Amino acid sequence: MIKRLVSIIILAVVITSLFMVLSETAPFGDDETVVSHRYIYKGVDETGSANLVTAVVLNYRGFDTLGEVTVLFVAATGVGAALYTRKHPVRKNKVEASLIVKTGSKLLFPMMLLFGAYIFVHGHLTPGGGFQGGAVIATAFVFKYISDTRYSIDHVGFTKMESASGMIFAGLGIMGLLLGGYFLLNILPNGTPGELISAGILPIIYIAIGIKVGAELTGIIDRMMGVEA
Amino acid sequence: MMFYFASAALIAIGIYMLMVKKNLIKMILGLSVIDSGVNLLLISIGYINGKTAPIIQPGVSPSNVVDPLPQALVLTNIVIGVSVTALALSVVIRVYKHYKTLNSSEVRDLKW
Amino acid sequence: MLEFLNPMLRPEWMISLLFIGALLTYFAGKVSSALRTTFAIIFSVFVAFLVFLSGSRDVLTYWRPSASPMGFRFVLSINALSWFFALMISMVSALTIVYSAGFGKNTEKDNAFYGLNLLLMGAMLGVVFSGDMLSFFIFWEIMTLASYLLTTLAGKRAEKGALNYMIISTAGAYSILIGMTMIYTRFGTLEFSGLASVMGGADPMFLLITLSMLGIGFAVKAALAPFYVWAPPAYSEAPDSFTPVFSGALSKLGPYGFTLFMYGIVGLPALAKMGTFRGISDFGYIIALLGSITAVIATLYAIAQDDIKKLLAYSSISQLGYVMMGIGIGTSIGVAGGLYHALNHAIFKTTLFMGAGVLIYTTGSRKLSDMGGLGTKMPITFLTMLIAIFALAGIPMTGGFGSKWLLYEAAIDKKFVLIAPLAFIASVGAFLYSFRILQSAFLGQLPERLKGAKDPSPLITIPMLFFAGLLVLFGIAPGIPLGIIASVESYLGIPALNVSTYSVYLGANFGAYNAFTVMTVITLALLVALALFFIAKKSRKVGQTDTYMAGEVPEHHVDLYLHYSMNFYRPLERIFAPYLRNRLERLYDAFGSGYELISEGIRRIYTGDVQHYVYYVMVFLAVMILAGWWWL
Amino acid sequence: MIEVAVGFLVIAMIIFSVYAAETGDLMYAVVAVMAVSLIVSMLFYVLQAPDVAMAEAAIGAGLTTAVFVLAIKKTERYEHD
Repeated sequence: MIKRLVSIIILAVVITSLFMVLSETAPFGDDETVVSHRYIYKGVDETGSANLVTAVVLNYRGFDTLGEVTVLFVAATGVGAALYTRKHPVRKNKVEASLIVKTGSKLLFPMMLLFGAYIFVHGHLTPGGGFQGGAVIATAFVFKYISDTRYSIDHVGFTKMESASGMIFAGLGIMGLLLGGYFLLNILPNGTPGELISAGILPIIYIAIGIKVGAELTGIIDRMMGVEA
Repeated sequence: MMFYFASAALIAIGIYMLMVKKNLIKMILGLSVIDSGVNLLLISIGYINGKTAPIIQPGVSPSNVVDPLPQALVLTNIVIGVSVTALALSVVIRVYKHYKTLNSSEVRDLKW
Repeated sequence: MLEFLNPMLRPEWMISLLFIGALLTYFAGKVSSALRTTFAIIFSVFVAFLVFLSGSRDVLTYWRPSASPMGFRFVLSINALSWFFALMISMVSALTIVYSAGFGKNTEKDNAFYGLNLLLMGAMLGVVFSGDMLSFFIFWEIMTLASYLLTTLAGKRAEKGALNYMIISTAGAYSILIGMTMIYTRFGTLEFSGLASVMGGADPMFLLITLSMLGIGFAVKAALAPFYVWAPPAYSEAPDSFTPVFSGALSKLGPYGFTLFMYGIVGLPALAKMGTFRGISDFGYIIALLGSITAVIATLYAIAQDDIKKLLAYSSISQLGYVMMGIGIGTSIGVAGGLYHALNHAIFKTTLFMGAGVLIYTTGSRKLSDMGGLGTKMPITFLTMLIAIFALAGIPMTGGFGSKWLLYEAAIDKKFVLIAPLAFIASVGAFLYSFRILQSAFLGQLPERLKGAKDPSPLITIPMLFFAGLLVLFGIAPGIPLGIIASVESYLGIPALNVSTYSVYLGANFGAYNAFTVMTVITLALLVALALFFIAKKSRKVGQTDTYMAGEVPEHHVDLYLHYSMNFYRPLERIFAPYLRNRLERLYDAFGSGYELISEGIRRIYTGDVQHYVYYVMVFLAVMILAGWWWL
Repeated sequence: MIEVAVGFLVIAMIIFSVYAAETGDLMYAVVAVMAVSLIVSMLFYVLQAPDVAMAEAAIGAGLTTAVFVLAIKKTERYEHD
């Protein structure tokens, strides 16, 4: 009990000071920074992407995103390594899902996939993108796993898709290096901002990221589902 | 102000979970809560009063959108967060298989 | 006649020959052990011959690796100083390899033994030949590692000693590295020739710090007073056929380092800037004082030993103390005495350790009280060890007399009332413990089980006879080694000793030491004594086994209690035993346990409990925040 | 008007997180954290960050919860002291 009290007091000190410092140095609702100024005013012209977040993530900070995807890949590999079993993992669900869930999943699963695809294809126009779309796809597979006790993803196919999409991302970067002199150069024309076919290579990258994130998150879920406790 | 307060409270509760709880899953939950708090903090720093989402459409001028930079950061952070959480949990599962406990102070090999 | 060898008289040739030889020897051992031994002997003797031929000609080699990051270049050179030491090292190493070939089996892993011996020889030659600090340090480390591995080859019981040696050596090497880095940051060069011209102008404080840093590293190898604790276990537990090199050659690199840096690089005028005491620099005085203290302490320990190798190990420490004393005094006589004693020590201690190896091989024990009466059974071993012991005790007719004479003269010349008496005391002690070896191993009664003992094979006796002959030669003609030393001194910028073949002129106060006259007088005295002995002979010859056992043959269990070499110097030990109780090892032990205690305390903070770490982080943050509010 | 809604959301969020911290049943705690995530996602939307809101809803509230639930299934549900 005394431990809790002490920790609460310490936390109160730390958090209160954090709060006070924040309200003094960065008041809520204040103006944007200089870097963001450039992104906001030049972003659409320079990248062709209507969604400025996408412009930052894929164009200005595209290299970071490649690193982020790598981190995701390493984490998925780590999960696989930590949960490795000698036997091939087998799913063992004692309780079957109810008929409603089963039927609903059959109806909803393709729609969820479609929605995920929609999100990452339109990443440069509307809110959303490869990460969100990939997460939605992974959620669809979670749903499928819950409803169907015998369902298991095609591991080989998923691995191939994941590798292929990762290679597309890296390959586009190298192509920029070859054609224009620096990594991840936007080698395609920007087009008209606001149209589906616009913003150069950004939609292609986002599709690749969407597939990769979806495959990896699904792989993580599959790993955690499959191991016997 | 409300948002700063909310994020500070989330961070505090997350750290409290780390400091007081001995259950490993509870501690990872605490990390997850800290994650949410930090994300909220970053986004609320980037917010500008009376401006809209950073998506340039007909009718939305660049002078009228909020800061996109923290949003890109947080987007990265969320994805990294889930992968790290999954990795941590799989390690916890491994630890549980070996020690049959989730109590961090009973897992002796954490001590060198 | 040997002109075709001239292109090979270069340091890089000698060192790489040995390194290649080490590999070849090791792999030849996989095929046949005879091939391996032949290879080892050929390579080592050939290189020793090359070193001998190269003379003190000045050879300088630059080798700049293409990818050298900071513009270092590796310099190897032969000059008077390095040739003198190289000669000593190669002689001892090569002949010890020949000697160890005489035993069928030296260690459990003989392939590694011979390979590492060649590697060690190459590294030692590399240290003395290197002309810049970087290659000096690299060879120094190879040398330390090779000798450590050789020591561990003796098996389980050598592990502790070897580990001690390694730890203290590593500390010394770090100290050298620090000194090296300081010099490099100040002057931007590591080449000795470049440093020699700039080091003299540096401020005394800087010189003092760098020299002390380097000196600690060298003092470890030279087993100087506070750092000698590794030496007795390492020397005594190392394989019997390696100890001659260890004590005879490897330990000489400490004095070499001191000589090189004190006189070769910094130079006498710059040393004198640090302050002088009766005409010699304070730094040198401290070294000399430490050397003489080491000599006395180690002698006292040596007197109390029953284990022959341990006795010789302590004796090595004390003799190296003499060497350091001479080098520290730094006058013409002092340095000559120190270097000459280093040479003599290399020769007689190698011989003694070789003889000890033979004795251990013959009797199967390292205890002096298990031996006895071997003089008649092993005349060659007896003779060579007798001469070596004469040299060790500083008895005329051997080289040891000349070097000790020079050292005493050097100390008396400067009126050092502390150093000179210490040196005398140590000398008396040296006589006592060397007499113990003689008496216990070769004289007295022959135990029953050693009836079949005989001299070992010529491979073993020839190196010993060679060394004994050298000692006698130096005793008659000290001008031969002292002539080389005089050229070393003039190379170092110290006034050279005035020598001719048979005599040494020591200055107006002391006159000359004419070895030939001394020799003649001693021989005459001996003849007179012998004549007196035969004329006035009243003694009766008795058998070796019937002195005080009433004619009974001593049994083994009787040996255990009644052997005459038990408690050989008991009355003497009783006098100084109380002072030896506070051994230096205890200081190190206390330091070790204190360190352990502190580490244990720190370890308590790292509980391994994640919660505690989070606590630490948060408490630290809170303290920083509160402190910030308070101060700002 | 929006301030009031945000206030309610924040209060609910804090209550959920405190509940997640204090409850002994890990499943309940996970669900409470999911609720926190969801509310944070709504707050993102209020803060004009629809991209992040979407990611937080899909990943923070959806996948993280699934991963937690699976981990709890493989270990134990109740927290012992």
